[in-house]
Amino acid sequence: MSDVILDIRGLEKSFGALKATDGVTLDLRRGEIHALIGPNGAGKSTLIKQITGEIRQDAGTVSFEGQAIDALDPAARARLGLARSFQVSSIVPEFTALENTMLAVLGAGGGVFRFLRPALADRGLTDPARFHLEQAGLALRERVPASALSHGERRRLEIAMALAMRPRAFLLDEPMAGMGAEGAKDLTVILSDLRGEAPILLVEHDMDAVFALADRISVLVYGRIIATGSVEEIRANPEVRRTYLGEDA
Amino acid sequence: MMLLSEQVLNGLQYGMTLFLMAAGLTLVFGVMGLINLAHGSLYMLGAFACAWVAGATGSFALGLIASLSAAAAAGALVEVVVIRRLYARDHLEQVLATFALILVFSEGARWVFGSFPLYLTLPSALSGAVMLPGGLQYPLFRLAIIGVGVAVAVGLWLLISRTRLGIRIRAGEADREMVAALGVDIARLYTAVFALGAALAGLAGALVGTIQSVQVGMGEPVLILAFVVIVIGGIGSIKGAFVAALLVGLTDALGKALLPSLFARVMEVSAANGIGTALGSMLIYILMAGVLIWRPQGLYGARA
Amino acid sequence: MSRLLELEAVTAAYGPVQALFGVGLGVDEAEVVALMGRNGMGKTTTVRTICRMMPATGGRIVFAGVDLLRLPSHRAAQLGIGLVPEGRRTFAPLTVAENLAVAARPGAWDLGRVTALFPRLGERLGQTARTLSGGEQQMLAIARALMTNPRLLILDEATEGLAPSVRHEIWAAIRALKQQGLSILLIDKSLKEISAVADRAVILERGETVWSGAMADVTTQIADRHLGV
Amino acid sequence: MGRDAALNTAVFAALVAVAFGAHVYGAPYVVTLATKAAILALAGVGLNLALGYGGMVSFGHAVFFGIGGYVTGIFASHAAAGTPVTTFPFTIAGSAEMLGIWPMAMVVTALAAVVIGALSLRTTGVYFIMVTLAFAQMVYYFAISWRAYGGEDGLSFYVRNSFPGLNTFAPLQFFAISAVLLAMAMAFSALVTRSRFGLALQAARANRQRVMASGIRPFALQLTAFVLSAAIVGLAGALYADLNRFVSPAMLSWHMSGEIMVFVILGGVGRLAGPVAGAGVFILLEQLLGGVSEYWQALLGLLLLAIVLYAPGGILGLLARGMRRV
Amino acid sequence: EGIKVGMITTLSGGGAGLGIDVRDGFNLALKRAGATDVEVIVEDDQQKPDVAVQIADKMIQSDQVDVLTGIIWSNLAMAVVPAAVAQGKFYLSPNAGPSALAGAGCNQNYFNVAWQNDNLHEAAGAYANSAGYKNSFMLAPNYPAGTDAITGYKRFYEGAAAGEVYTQLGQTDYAVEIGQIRASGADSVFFFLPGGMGIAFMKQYAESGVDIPLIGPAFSFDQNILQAVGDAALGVRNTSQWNKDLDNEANTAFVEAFQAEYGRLPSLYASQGYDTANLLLSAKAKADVADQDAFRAALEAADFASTRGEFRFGPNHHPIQDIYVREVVKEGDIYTNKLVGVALEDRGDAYAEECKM
Ligand SMILES: Nc1ncnc2c1ncn2[C@@H]1O[C@H](COP(=O)(O)OP(=O)(O)OP(=O)(O)O)[C@@H](O)[C@H]1O
Ligand SMILES: Nc1ncnc2c1ncn2[C@@H]1O[C@H](COP(=O)(O)OP(=O)(O)OP(=O)(O)O)[C@@H](O)[C@H]1O
Ligand SMILES: [Mg+2]
Ligand SMILES: [Mg+2]
Repeated sequence: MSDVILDIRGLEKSFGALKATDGVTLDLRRGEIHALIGPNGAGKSTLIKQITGEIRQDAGTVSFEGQAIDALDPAARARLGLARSFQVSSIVPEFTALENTMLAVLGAGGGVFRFLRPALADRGLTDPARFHLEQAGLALRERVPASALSHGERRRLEIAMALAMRPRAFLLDEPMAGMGAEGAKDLTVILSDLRGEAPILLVEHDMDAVFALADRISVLVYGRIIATGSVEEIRANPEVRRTYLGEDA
Repeated sequence: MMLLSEQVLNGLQYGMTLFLMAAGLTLVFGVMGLINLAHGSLYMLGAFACAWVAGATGSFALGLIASLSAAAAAGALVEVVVIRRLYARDHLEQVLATFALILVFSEGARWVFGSFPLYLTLPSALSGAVMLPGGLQYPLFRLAIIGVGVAVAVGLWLLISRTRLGIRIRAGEADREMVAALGVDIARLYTAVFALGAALAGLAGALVGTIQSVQVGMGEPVLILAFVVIVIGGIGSIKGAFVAALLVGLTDALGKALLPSLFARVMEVSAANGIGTALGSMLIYILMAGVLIWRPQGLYGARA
Repeated sequence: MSRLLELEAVTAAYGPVQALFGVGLGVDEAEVVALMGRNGMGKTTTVRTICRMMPATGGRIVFAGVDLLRLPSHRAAQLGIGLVPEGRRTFAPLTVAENLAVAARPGAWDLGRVTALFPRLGERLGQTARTLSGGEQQMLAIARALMTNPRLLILDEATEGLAPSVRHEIWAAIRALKQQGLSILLIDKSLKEISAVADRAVILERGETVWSGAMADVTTQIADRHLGV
Repeated sequence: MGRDAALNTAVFAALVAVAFGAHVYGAPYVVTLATKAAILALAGVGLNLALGYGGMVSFGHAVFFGIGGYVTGIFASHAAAGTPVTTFPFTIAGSAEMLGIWPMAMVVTALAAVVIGALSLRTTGVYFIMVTLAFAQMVYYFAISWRAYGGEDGLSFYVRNSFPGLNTFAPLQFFAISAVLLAMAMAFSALVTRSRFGLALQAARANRQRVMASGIRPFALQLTAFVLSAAIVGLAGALYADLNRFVSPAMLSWHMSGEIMVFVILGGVGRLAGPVAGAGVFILLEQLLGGVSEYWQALLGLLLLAIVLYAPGGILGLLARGMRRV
Repeated sequence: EGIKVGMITTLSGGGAGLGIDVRDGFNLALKRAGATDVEVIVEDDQQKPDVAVQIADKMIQSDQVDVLTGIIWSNLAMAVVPAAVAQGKFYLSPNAGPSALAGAGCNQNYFNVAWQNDNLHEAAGAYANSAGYKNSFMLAPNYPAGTDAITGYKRFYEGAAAGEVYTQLGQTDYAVEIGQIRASGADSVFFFLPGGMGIAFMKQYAESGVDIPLIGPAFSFDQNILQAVGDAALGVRNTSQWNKDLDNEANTAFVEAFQAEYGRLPSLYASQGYDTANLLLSAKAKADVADQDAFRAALEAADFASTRGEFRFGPNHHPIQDIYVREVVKEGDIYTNKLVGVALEDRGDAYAEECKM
């Protein structure tokens, strides 16, 4: 079995005249955190959406564990084991934190069409959900409706839900955003441990986190990957420093 | 051939009437995002006000002014007393509230004006038929309605897409709280918009009521048709409502005119009449379902 | 220096759930104040009460000598409070240009100046906000607040989701705005950047002001205790 | 949770108490009214499944109510006339047995719902409201011109269908049948909404994107809920036809859809006993106000307005808040 | 001993005018007769069949009325009447007369005091012949009463059909149909469009420049509707079993008393309500309602002074009466009808033979 879990080849997507992704080729390997960085509007989120199937690419293919998944809809891809987090928290506002997380467990575990047994009494859902809430630092907030969570708490919930899907690959779109300094620190530890469980494609603007976590970094600029390499290589890349990091030195 | 061209004209004309009836609703529903079932009641109110004032003074122009002002005033009142408290709530509670308003308006109108239809007839300057180029006779007043419809369409489109007021209204629909936090008095803005929508409903009531009948309950069929038009066009799009109104008008007119004879080719006349007419009544709903299944966001609606 | 904004013992609640238990803070003319605290401690709630997006249940809020406590939201904005809200809240169906036009009030900031600050927005004036990238939306939110030409600019995590280079630009812009005499109330997670620009800091914990003082006095010990870093 | 259950039980018990009280005090008409309330509440419980929990605001549920009614009417009238309902593709005889007619009504309604639901669910929000209305209007106009079963005049069948061991003509016994079915539907809907399916369904209402990202297809959830909802409404339609011994296109009209929706909203959207409270209160007001003035509907409107303005979340929302305060 | 009457009629919404007139006419007759021992319970059916059924249940079960009456609309009558008469109540129809209740579905306890639904249309057909029309265009809504109307018209009309068009129920714009009429080469237009539909049609017709003569049944020309149509209706011939200038004693007294009591001219519907009450009173004078057979016989005798002059029942308990032609005229400020002739004499109906009772 090859080490490449997710293989993206020549993805293209245009919005009118704008090429949001322009021939992106990229892979994600077992056990790694592959960070994807790039300026705002470079096409990172668009790339994630093409991997999850929310947006259909104009050209190129995505394969997951050796199988082309271009024909599958988002739900089918999620069931194969592709979990994503959203750049803007996407939660069910009237559900409690626990119910939100249960939803993720339910989606991953299947058995949606069961009509009679109360879900809240279903240990198969609640136990894993509680576990992942705890992991994301929300154990004390499980009964709070998601609409009453603060921004940072919602970001944590987003993480809990991604974890609860127990996927075979993570696609995380700016998980650090809004977490606060403390949250970012905690999350760095969580993600670092997680890569053993499933590889992570990490889109992030928090360079401290990226440099601390990434095994490999790819830089996406206006739809094209301009560089891929180790933390040191990317840090030293003058073009990255100029266009992205904005450092003169 | 003559018949067909007359029917096409009828269809376009009917479409314009529909647009006029839907115009106020586009503003309130499409742009403000409020499901106002009482739109038909405001339409009725405009017709009653016009009939009453025109009857008392003998002047159709005064009647029109009365319909505009009565409907606008009623709209503003309704917005301040009822609607305003519901923006923050579930859309469905707006449905219930405006349903209650229908009852109040309808029976209130019956209480004030009685149970019998009112007299409202064309001003003499606009009555009778004119000869169109090509030898077609056409009622003058219907041409006037077309004119008003076009004017309202253009005016509304400019208001919504070109003025700052329009931008603010749309922004308010997207995020009320945020618009207010940027310094826009959204409450007053919405009262004004609602009153404007109501005034347009009242104007339509007066104009269309003139060639139809002015009576309690006249607003109900209008309500559904107006919603059909807006939804086919795509919510929030004036252009969409305009195109959809013409499309619905044409479909309805040509369906009614042609279907029975089409069926008569394959079956006996009276059966063909029955089926043709039944299908004719369904036609605009078939059109709507078809359009929405093909384009779930309507012809010109933004994809959500 | 005169006080522009003053909060005293402000309390506020979301329905039955109290969120603020006594917040006090002050912002002077041409001063930058940082509002800090862990997730869920009441920073955003404080900002929302200042902007009158939610009612305060007690205390005092005075802006430019006017008691804000009973004023509607749009009055507060008209008095000169400009908000970049948490989560951007750009008007999704409107174009970039329209987003900017909604709020525009006469003053030094106009379309030309904000697009000079964020050239990317200038390129996308006709695009609807819904389709902007996250960072672009953030720029738009800041530009929109500037278009109101506020006396006090409130930034609630305004650099979230921005690429490092843009973030540098925004911090530079904040410094420039400060130079021009604008008062700023600032929430952000980057202690390093805040330290460089803020004059004073106020720290919240469970809806209460637990510390306030000069930025320079925020020691590692204080940061560790109240912010977890 | 416990409180909600108590409230729901209390509302249902109140309806039953009214019916039995009226029977004891010799007011059979009030029993009939309570039966009407129970049947319309049953329709409301059905609609609530789609509207309240599934977020599918259907403005066309009268079509299911009417189909349920027409199935009953057609079977009953053929049974009375001794003719078969159809001879193609195989012969189906008429029937006057409620136990036979109900499943038939529910199945036919469910089939209609599969078609209407599958097409309508391509749209969302207000578009969904209007597409469902469109389908209902098509069926309505069809029924109006369907001469074989009376067209606009409707179809009378003079006698009620029979239920083994009961005299369905006795108002109280017919009420009992309706109330038991209502209770069953409420229990079913309580279970479903709390189940795994209910969890996913409610999530799909609020956030489709999230549900898809979790690996669940909202379409399948929503279509299932829509069909279940329609089947319950179809059953209610069958009962209503029996109550009146009459069906007509009025049962299919948008007024009917609106009325069922009003009951649900008035009682409290997404609340189990909401439709019961809504239908009960609405019918009560209608009866009380009818005698007050010729313009009673205006009073009804004003009262409804007062309820909307001062009772967010409907009658049950108000009661629930009241209980919390005590 | 008294008698208890349940009146189910439409008192709210768009169709309220008809119900109000029936009720007022009915009450006027009782008042003039000083019949204090007739108790009338009036309920509003909101023009909804299910509501009508439930009111009927209430009146039968709780109020224990002896006689039901009042329904305006055929579809409501179809919903209520069969079950009511099956439970042994008398039903006197002051307006609706669906064919099903005149033919195979007739019942010994059901009496129609107005007309069988086809009657006025038949008269219109007969009138068309006598006016020498050879090519009629026919227009009616697409529902049973509409098809009955055209069937009724054609039963007597002998000329050719220039067109036969069914419109949507509740339609308010008739430009398309008027276009078809214009193109049809017809010499006359028969239309049955009750209520607001008729108002809209006539107004639009008058503006269209088409001037083919119109004929219709009285429903679009009643006192209350004419005021809303205005000049557009002037000169149109229509058929009715009653008019306010019918020269008989009962009618003169009725018209005068109605105006004095309610301050408006009576309509067709008011006269029907008035006749219904008088029929009831005549039977009550002869027999006790508890003795069903005697009471029924008394009703069958129809021994009362009808506002229509001659009035008797046929074997299916539907009227046999003259039907007149009227013309719309303006008297001072008021639009009204003037009698111009008789269209059909002693007309019964086409369904009586199917009635076995
Ligand atoms: N539906 C759309 N229509 C038009 N343009 C779009 C659409 N969706 C995205 N874009 C544009 O495509 C570009 C890429 O957007 P994307 O969201 O992928 O950026 P990103 O790399 O995630 O940026 P950020 O770091 O700011 O989140 C942006 O310029 C955006 O405006
Ligand atoms: N809409 C709401 N309804 C009820 N409670 C809320 C709501 N919004 C926030 N809260 C609660 O109020 C408290 C303060 O929240 P606030 O958003 O002010 O925190 P914050 O300091 O801005 O946090 P963050 O850093 O995560 O943005 C939190 O406990 C939160 O759960
Ligand atoms: Mg992004
Ligand atoms: Mg916050």
